[in-house]
Amino acid sequence: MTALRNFIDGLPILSLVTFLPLLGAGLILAVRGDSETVARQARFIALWTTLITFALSLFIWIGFNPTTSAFQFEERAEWLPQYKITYRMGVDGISMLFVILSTFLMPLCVLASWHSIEKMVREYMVAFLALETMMIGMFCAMDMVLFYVFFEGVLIPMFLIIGIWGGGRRVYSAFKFFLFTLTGSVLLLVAMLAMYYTAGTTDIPTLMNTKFPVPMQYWLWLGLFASFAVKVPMWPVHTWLPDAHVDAPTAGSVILAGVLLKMGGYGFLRFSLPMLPEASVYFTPLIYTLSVIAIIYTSLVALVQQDMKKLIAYSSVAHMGYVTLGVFAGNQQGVQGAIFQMLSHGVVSGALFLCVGVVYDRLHTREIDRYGGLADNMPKYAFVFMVFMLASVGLPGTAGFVGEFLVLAGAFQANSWVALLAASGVILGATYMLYLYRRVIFGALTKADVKAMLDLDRREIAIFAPVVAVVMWMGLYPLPFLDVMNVSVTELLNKYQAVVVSTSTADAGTVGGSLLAWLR
Amino acid sequence: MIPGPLAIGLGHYLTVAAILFTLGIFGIFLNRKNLIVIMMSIELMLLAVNINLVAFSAALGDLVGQVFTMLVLTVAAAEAAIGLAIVVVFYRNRRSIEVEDINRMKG
Amino acid sequence: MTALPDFAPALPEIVLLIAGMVYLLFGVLRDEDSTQVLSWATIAIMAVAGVMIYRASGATATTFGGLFLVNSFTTYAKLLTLLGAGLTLVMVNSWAHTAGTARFEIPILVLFSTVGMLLMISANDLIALYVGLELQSLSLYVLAAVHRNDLRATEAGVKYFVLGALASGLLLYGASLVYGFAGTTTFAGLAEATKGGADNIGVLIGIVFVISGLAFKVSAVPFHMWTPDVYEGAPTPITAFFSVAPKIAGLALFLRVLYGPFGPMLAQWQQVIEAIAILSMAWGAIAAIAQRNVKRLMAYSSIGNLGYALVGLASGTMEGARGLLFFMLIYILMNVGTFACILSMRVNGKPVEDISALSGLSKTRPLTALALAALMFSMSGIPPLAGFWGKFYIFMAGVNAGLYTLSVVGVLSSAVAAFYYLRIIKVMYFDEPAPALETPDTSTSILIGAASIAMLLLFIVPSPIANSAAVAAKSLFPG
Amino acid sequence: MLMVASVFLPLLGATIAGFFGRFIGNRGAHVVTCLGIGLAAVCSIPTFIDVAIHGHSHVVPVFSFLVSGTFEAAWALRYDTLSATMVMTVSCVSTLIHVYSVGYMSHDKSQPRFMAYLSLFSFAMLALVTADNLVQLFFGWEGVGVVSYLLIGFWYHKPSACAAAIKAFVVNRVGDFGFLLGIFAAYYLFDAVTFDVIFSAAPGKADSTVTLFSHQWHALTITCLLLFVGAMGKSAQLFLHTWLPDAMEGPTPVSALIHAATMVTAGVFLVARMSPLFEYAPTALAVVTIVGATTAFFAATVGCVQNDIKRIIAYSTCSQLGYMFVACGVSAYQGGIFHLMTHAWFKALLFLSAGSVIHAMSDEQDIRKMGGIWNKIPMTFAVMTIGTIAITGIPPLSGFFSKDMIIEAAHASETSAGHYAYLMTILVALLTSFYSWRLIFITFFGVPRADHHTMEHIHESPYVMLIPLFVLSLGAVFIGGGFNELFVGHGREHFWGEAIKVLPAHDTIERAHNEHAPFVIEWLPLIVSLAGLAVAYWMYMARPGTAARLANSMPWLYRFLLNKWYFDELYNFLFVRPAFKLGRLFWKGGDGAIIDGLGPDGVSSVVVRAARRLGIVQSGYLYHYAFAMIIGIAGVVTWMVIRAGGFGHGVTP
Amino acid sequence: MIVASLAFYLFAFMAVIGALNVIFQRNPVHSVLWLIFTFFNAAGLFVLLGAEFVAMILVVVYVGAVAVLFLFVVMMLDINIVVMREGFLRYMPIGALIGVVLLVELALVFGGWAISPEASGLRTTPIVAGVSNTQALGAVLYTKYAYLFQVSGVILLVAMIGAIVLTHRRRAGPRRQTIENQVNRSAADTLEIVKVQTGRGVSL
Repeated sequence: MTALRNFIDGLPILSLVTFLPLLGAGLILAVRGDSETVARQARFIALWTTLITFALSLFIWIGFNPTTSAFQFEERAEWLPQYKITYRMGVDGISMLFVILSTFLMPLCVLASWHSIEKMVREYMVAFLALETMMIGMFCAMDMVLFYVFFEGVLIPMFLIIGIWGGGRRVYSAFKFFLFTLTGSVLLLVAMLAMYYTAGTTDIPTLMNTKFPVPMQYWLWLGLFASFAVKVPMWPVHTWLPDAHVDAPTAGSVILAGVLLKMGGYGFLRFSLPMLPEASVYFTPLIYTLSVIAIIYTSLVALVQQDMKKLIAYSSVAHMGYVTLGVFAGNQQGVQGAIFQMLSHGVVSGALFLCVGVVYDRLHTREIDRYGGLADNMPKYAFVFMVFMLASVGLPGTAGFVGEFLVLAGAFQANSWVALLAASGVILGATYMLYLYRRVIFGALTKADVKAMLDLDRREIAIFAPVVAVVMWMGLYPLPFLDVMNVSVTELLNKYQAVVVSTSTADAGTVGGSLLAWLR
Repeated sequence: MIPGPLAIGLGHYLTVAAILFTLGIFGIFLNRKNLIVIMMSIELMLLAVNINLVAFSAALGDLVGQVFTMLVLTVAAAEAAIGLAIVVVFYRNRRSIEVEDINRMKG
Repeated sequence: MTALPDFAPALPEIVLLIAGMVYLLFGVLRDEDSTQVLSWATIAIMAVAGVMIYRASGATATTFGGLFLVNSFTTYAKLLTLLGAGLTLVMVNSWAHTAGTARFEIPILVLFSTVGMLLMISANDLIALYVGLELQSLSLYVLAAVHRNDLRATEAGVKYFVLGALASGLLLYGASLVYGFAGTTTFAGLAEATKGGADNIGVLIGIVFVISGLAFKVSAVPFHMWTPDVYEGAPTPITAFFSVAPKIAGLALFLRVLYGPFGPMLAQWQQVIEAIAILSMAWGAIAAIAQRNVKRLMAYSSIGNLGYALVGLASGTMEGARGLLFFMLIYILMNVGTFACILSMRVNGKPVEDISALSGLSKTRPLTALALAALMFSMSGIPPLAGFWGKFYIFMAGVNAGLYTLSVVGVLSSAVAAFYYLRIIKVMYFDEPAPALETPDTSTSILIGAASIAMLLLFIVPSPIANSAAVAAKSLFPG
Repeated sequence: MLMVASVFLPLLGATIAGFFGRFIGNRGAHVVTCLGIGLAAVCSIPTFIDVAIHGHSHVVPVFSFLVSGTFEAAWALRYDTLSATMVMTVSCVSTLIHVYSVGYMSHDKSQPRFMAYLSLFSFAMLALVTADNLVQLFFGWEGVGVVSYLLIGFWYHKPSACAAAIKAFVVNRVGDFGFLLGIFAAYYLFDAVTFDVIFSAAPGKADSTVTLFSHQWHALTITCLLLFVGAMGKSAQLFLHTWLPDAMEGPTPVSALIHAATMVTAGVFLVARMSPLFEYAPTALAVVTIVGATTAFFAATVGCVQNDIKRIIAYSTCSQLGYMFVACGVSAYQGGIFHLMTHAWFKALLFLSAGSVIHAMSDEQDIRKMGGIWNKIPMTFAVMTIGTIAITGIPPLSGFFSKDMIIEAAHASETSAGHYAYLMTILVALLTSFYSWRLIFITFFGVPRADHHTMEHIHESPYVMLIPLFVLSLGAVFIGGGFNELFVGHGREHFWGEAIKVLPAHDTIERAHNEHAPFVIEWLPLIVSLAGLAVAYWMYMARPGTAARLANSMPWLYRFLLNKWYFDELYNFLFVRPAFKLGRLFWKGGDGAIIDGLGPDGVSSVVVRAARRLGIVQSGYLYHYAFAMIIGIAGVVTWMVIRAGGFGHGVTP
Repeated sequence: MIVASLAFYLFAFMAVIGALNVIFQRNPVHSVLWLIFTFFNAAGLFVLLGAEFVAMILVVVYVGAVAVLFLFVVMMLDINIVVMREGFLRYMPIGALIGVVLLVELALVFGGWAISPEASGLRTTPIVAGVSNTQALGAVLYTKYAYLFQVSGVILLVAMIGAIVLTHRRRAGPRRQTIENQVNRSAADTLEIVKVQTGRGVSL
């Protein structure tokens, strides 16, 4: 183990994992031949690249030392010395698992696009690999500017993926996605610049130890919030998500739900909480309110959806409501639950989109009413879908439970009303998911075209098998995941709690005074 | 300072210049007739500037103002030449130099 | 009586001027078919001048009785101007090749106007400023109308000329007030006179008029109205030239004037610049959305971009100047690349300007589409492309100077502006193919490719440029 | 080892049958699952003897599960008398039902799936009862919930089955919602979710208060109440009972196993398990009592007028669960568990024999279309009658002992809730007897009302179904008498050990044993039970048609009861339809019109309009352009002038 | 003094009258003439200010060259005399308002006119008493300000190029004398000798 650890330490493994996909993209661009050859080569190169990246990223996990909250596998290079902006990479317990999540989902996405993408395959794969680089880089970045670069850079490939290979109102959705998130993140940029000028650096660990003046914190916090809330997405800036999901190709939806949404929650954890603790305390009631609304409101909306993807998209909003709730609950269970919820939601909702993709590939519609009775002719599919549906519902024993449970446990300690209202999402979540499942899988198999649908083939089983395994693993034995983040979260919260205590004793007039303070 | 030429007071000169300048501006944006008058308005503006410069030159007892004036005159002549050339080519294309006809491009 | 002045600092300009006259003779003798030769020759001489300027960099010197100044800042700004002018001349050449109507005077006029810009940048006196400006402007008026048989071109010429003359009138009037109330026209003297700050309303009003005149040159709102019409009317390479070189010169002059002689009155003019910047950013972002003509679109785009540059100016700090200078380099490259793409928009031998002509370009000409997409993303300031650094530097300066409102308006309008840049990408990538565009000639292709690759490279390695911008900015603040 | 085996063997069986059903075939699936659960049952008996009789209670750790800060929950099997009893009951009944299912489902085309579900369910239930902490309990809790969902919806072609399945899951989730909050409250209070820690800390918290939901509560009361909401959901108590009758859409063995013998009793188990907490929360106990008594009454009234054979039994289950809660509410937890166990046997028996009847009647469930078949299926008739005797509490069958104990305990309880409960339980005993016998009379006697074709096909069930019935009837007959002394007799304290805690002041069983009530009071349950039998006989055997006349004389009451007190309609009106309506409103109105309308779409249309407006400003006219410039400069100059405060300031004249 | 004042008011008044007429005359030819009138009066003001040389230049360059150029173009383009359009009146009030505001503000500035105290020290080319205006200008223009002088020369060059580029047309119609051609002309190129037979004529 030590030898391995030393070996890994010797490698710039984070950069390797980050930029390997880009290398793959380069290879794909170098392929020559007729379009058929190029497409085939592109698929295989992309698959191998993502698989190797995943394998490499596992070394990060293996070599990761969970007993320290410090950043590990650090790399540093000069970038803009006169601005003290460096290329600095590193992972801690909070970010490491997101890297794994990203690398885990990518091969599945490539596989899921194997046949369903027919035009411009080369470009598609390149876009996906570029996307992977951006995502991994974002989670590894230890410099705020570097973070922002990756954070924003994601928009380009995603915009193209939705716009070129999407369906329906793809143009509208691509624009909505792009402009919504861009508007948020430019405000983040301003806040970051202001932080830079106050702290004199863009180094994240240094910024975490910087005390920003409290009145300034409020503005900075709002700037960060504008961006992260859109990314999460929180109510009421969530409306881009259903559209983007519906019109994106399957793999696009998977990544969107699986990783991109996590950027917001990660941002809150990485920036808002540790860097702006007073403001975070001050705005906690706002977050609570929005999260609770997100959970209840979007669950109800999900209930009446006719489009499978849209339903799952709305459910994502509700699930991410738990994440924001957990993050701002500001205690160990809440934050760990939030991280876990992000991971599990990444896997589960990604898998649900894959499930939709399976039937979409066969029948080319996502309208729920066009299906029914799939349990008869697609039992394997029904089983797989069932697992993910239950995980999404938060059934104990599946990945979905642990996060939701911990978040609610954390939230309950922070504010029982919030926990009460949020827990009602447990009921609503079950309702809309079961309702969906019933309409698609159950019922009588009457429609001729639905009857003709074939069960999962080997490629699809290869996609789903690992996801099912992971979902069960995370549900039954979540400890490895919780262990990884434990120390980092504790460290984060130690500082934060000190502020919480001092603020609550000082009885500062919080936003809660006007919003939710009475709900204690 | 040289008191002689400024017996009237600098303010008077400047005011005259300001009036001419304003009239020049007026001529540009109130004119609906033809381009040539607009160009003449520009000449009026430059004249106002020149009055300003010379008056200041006298008031300050500094020759720079007058040097400046001469350069302005030179440049103004060049400008007039080019302006008129442009007007002529426009006229050749459009057979008109009415200001209201110059709106092929907008939006 | 007096010794000859030191010509060395102005040698590049002198070389350019002499070359211009020689070329003129050559052109007159060889007539129409000399356009291409002259274009290349002009590019060559500009390159020579650039090398001369670069080799003399670092030195600070004044000559011609203090009317002419050279320092790191002028070096940087001049190199940028020459770069912009040179690159657009490549387009002129390619255009002349295909259009067949080009005249040999065009490169020469470009050359003279470039010299005017260089003189503006080096001007160290209001009068020198004025003559440099006029040398530049007069050439530009002619260039705008150079397609003299084309109604749109001549209309562009008329509009540009009349409004330009009005703007020089305003500038002159302001210069006269400044002269009268401060007692001098030299920058050094003015700096001395304004040191006290705000107590001279006459100077202040003068400054306002001067700012208006300069704002016209860089097409800042509300002095921008000529821009879309002139961009649309003028021949494409000329528009490209308009969109880069004069902007740099104008901004450089802005920096020189406002940070130098009027530097002490920062508190007074800052708000004016802020207002102009906000209006420019917002107007540029919003008005462009309704455009269908790609050249008009680029006009509004440049209005918006100049608004960002003015944020750097408004900050009144060294960071601001640094950001502005860095931003402008990126801006030149983006604009040159984009205009090269526009120049290559030809169907059946005729140039097309409607955005819809780009439909499905990703399928018909994938490389061009890729390059243009990169440029557009860069324009919207999305990393990992250099346009991001441009905006980053600008807004960093803005935030540093406490101009939060300005920065927020700026970033929000950049989000709005992203819409129309994205629309071009959308047309290229999401729409069904329109009739294929003709293959651009080699030099245009190289321009397109180089510009887009530069966007990526400059993103990865921004340091050298940032360093030289920093050095240049530093020399604006002596002591 | 035996303990672990008895929990995990069913899981193994389920996994094999579920994933490899196609390879091992129906027969293989039967064998594997029956073997799994059978072995578990076999293992459970020595365990019971070891743990309960010999008092060797302990905890078997499996592996750690959740650790987050002070929140720790491990996978561990807790073996004390309570869980050993439950494990034994569950695995034995489950085994019988497995065997029965082999016969009952023999015509179904997805038998491996069914058997896998059954075994999976058994595993979940066993995991529930052996839980060592609240989280694990919740795991089992939800596990049985989801398998119940799967089994109710087993015939997924039937829309009604699907609807019932969803309803069951969702209503259970409402209970879980409370349960979850209860877990959080417990954690909030005790900083732990492990039973040992909680129980040992409970007395110390007896007087503490806690502020939750903007209200100051007695800490243990609120915790217990929240937990009880969960119990209400799972055990189909009033307000959360609506799913249980609908759950009869599932195959009959499912109803027997899940909706009679095991899962629905989980709520009772929970309250008993949490007795160390409930004991310190008298208010909560009162609530439990009242809810239990009311449910018992409600379900019994409804049961009297139903016509679906399984629904009648379902309402009867609901009603009996009410009894168990009454027992727990009056601190006679042992009585509750005792009734739970006897009930498991005789209710499973009733359901399975009902299944046998349905089987015989070609899947007919309406008792109005039966009648006169007792001699055609005598075995079934016999065992069903045994079950009925047991449930109506006629000695010496099991029901008598356990039910009587509960009624006595309620009587002995000196709280007003206890009095209410006593009243109710007596009344319900009458009703129970009435509707149970009504069922027997209508189903088996009188003139045959089924069509000719059905009548011809009536046949006795195969032995694979009958043998479990016999075994169950043995249980129904003997279990009550056999375990009476052990469970609620004088040695009960030793027997239960730490598993159930009763404060001396609350010990109603003790009081019931000691008090010498008048003869009438002591035998009242039996009297009303016999009265019920008599009334039923009179109405359906002696004077057929009386029932119809009665119904006609009080139509509103009849309809009220027939429609189950209109709960479903009320919920539809209050929750279901508003939820869909709100959803649509939020979607089209909130997201579509307001958020998108004012947000992205609104902004973009404003921007586009602004762009057009600016396009108009850009008129192409020179003088407009010049005018703009002049306005600009005039504005700036004016601004400067105003800012400088006019001209007097700063200008030296 | 009185004379000077009177002269100032006369010139100033006339200049303004002239300017007004430049703008408001319908006939552009009249406008040009009024412009010339204004220039003359401005030259008068210059003389009052002691800038004789500039005054002369104004008359010579402007009246002599620029104004005549204007006149020339106006005549050449043969522009109709048009009626004033209603737009003029429509925009008059707001335009006048802006103009007046600007004017008043400028005038106010001059009312409180003051040269900054440092001004006299900052002068670069003070007027030396006893040297004539022309001489003084000449002394600095070609030395100190030679740079500006040169640049303005370039500007004029550009103006020339520009005017030619824009307006110069090589027509097919006019016949030019090309001496080369005349000199190189040979009889063989142009002359064909045809023998004419009597009575039959020539076919051309």
